[in-house]
Amino acid sequence: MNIGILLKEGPYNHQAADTAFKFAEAAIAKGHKVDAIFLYNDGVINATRLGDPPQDDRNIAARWTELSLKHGVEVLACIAASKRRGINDEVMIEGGEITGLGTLTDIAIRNDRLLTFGD
Amino acid sequence: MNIGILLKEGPYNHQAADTAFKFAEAAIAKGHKVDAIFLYNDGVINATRLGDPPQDDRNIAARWTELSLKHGVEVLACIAASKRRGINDEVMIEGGEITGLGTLTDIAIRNDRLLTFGD
Amino acid sequence: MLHTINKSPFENNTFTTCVRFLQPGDPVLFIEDGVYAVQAGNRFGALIQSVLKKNNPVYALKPDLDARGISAIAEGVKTVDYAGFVDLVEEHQVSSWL
Amino acid sequence: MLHTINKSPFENNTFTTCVRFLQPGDPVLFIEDGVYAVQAGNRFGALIQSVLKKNNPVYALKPDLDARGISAIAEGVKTVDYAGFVDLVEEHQVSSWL
Amino acid sequence: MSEEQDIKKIMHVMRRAPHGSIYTYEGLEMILIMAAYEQDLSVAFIGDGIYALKKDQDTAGIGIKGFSKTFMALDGYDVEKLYVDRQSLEERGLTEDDLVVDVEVMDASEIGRLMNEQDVVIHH
Amino acid sequence: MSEEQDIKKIMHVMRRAPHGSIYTYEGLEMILIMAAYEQDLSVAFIGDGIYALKKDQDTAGIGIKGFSKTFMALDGYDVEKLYVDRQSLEERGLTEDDLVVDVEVMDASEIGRLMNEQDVVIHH
Repeated sequence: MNIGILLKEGPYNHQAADTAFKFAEAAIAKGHKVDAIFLYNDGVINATRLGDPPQDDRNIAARWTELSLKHGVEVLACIAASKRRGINDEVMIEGGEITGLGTLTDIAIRNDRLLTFGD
Repeated sequence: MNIGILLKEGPYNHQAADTAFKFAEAAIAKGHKVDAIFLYNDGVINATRLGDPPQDDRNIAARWTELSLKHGVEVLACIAASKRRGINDEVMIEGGEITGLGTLTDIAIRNDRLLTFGD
Repeated sequence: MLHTINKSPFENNTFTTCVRFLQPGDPVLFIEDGVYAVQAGNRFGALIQSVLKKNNPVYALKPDLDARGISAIAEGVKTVDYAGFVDLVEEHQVSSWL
Repeated sequence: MLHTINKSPFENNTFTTCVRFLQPGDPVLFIEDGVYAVQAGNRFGALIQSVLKKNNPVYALKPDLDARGISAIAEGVKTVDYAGFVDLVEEHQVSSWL
Repeated sequence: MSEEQDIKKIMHVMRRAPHGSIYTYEGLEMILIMAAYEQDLSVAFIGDGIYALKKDQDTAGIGIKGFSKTFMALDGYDVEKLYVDRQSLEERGLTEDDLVVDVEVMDASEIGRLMNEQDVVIHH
Repeated sequence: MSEEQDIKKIMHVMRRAPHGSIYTYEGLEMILIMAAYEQDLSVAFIGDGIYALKKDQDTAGIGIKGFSKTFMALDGYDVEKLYVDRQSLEERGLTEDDLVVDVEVMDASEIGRLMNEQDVVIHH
């Protein structure tokens, strides 16, 4: 099964980013392909590499980089949503990319499932 | 009357930043002192200067800079909350500053009112 | 104490919760999506009237009403602009029910 | 279609709204703060039972239950882990009621 | 495989009031882009989502750009399936005449049936 | 003016469930810092806010650090006024025994009266 994920909230403030990651991890472990994680609304804040969470906490940005580099998951931030919230190529995490909503449409079309996580 | 403001949501995604600004503007127009706007939770995202909203939309970051430079309002982002969300001195708006929750306590103590805006 | 409510009562229980804690005479100010509570003819009319009857003045922020196309509001509810919001804050400490 | 609900039913009406749109046989999965709906002995027990009676299987995400200290859950509700969540998604398209 | 099979049924579900948060507005931006891809799009308005369609919204006072009229543009993009939940409308004291666009007012069970047929459902 | 007059009554109101969002956790961080300033602090748990105090929370599975036990540290910071709304507790099928700390269970009218005496009220 090929899966796309739409993530609509930023890291730490809501559990959405955690649930999306745990779901993606479990899907990959079961042999499914997680095609892409598309960041929308405040979700684009997941794409900054400037985050510096406490040592004893999870590092959510690092999780996305890992999914991208190790498992070939495209991590994509919507450009219009990113611009509103100060996310751009300057601060982009490794493995992440800015793109448009057309790409989300492609993701919706080419995958068997599109799951949404948010608030 | 001396007023402190606590802002708990980021710009554009929720109306809180708009209402806080409109309230501050009206208070200043009536001769009150707006002492500080303290950014907490996702509110710290108000402090990035990398935002680039559409031309025909309001520029929320510019509003905070204006309040700071023109009206002496301290615009302060909580350091712990900022670190989680990728806000630091590198991206800080003009007139904004990173500080700790002790400063919020001082603001609560030294002002006649502390108003909260959020989701 | 001034109580502000910024959530639509149709989706979120903030208004009904706040009412339980209100002290006699305390004003309530609806802002942002909270203003849907005072639209005339909706199912929160009775709750608004019961609040008014306990001598709690009820206000709604006019710019937020206008933004949402709400012109007819429940009887007894007053509107204020941002300057009027500041006036209420001059008179009262504030509890913002987020 | 699998319906997921991630909001506490005590503060937000997502669950009661979702129920109105449920088709017979559609499974419901509570995740995140949504899992409070299935805690045994709370006031949503009757609604959960009515959903089950219409042949809609009800699931709750076990890691979210554990995180919130919920061990006793309403009769008839099944728990799944993230792998079980993936299994449900294999079987159904998804409507995530945010 | 025919071309037909590549057309997906995608439903956008508007559930939040406008202006208090950006979800409905950014949701509408998403719909406008998706409309160019010739998929089978529909938009359902449930709960506070119907408030986005309310006539006579004037956002000048809150300093936020209004967007209710953008829903009128959907027709030009061939997004014609606009469903409104009857109960949501009624309990808000609104009627079809209060809305900026023509919609189909339906019972929840009927919208639920349509939701059930979708390949993709996105709640905003 | 006596020193006394500089002591402010500050009430923190916990209203959200833990883990689904960060508000209660970051609220607790705020309380711990404020506790060092020798003000008159109190914490009210209303609605889903009481869930933060639920015993036996094990967050290992969701990969988020738990913090319910941090409430037990409040006593050491002289934050002893912990109020829980009786109705919120009852309608969730919980009792005082389900909570990690000793609290005063009160009627809403009584918590409302205390709220009314505050100089500052912060909802989290």
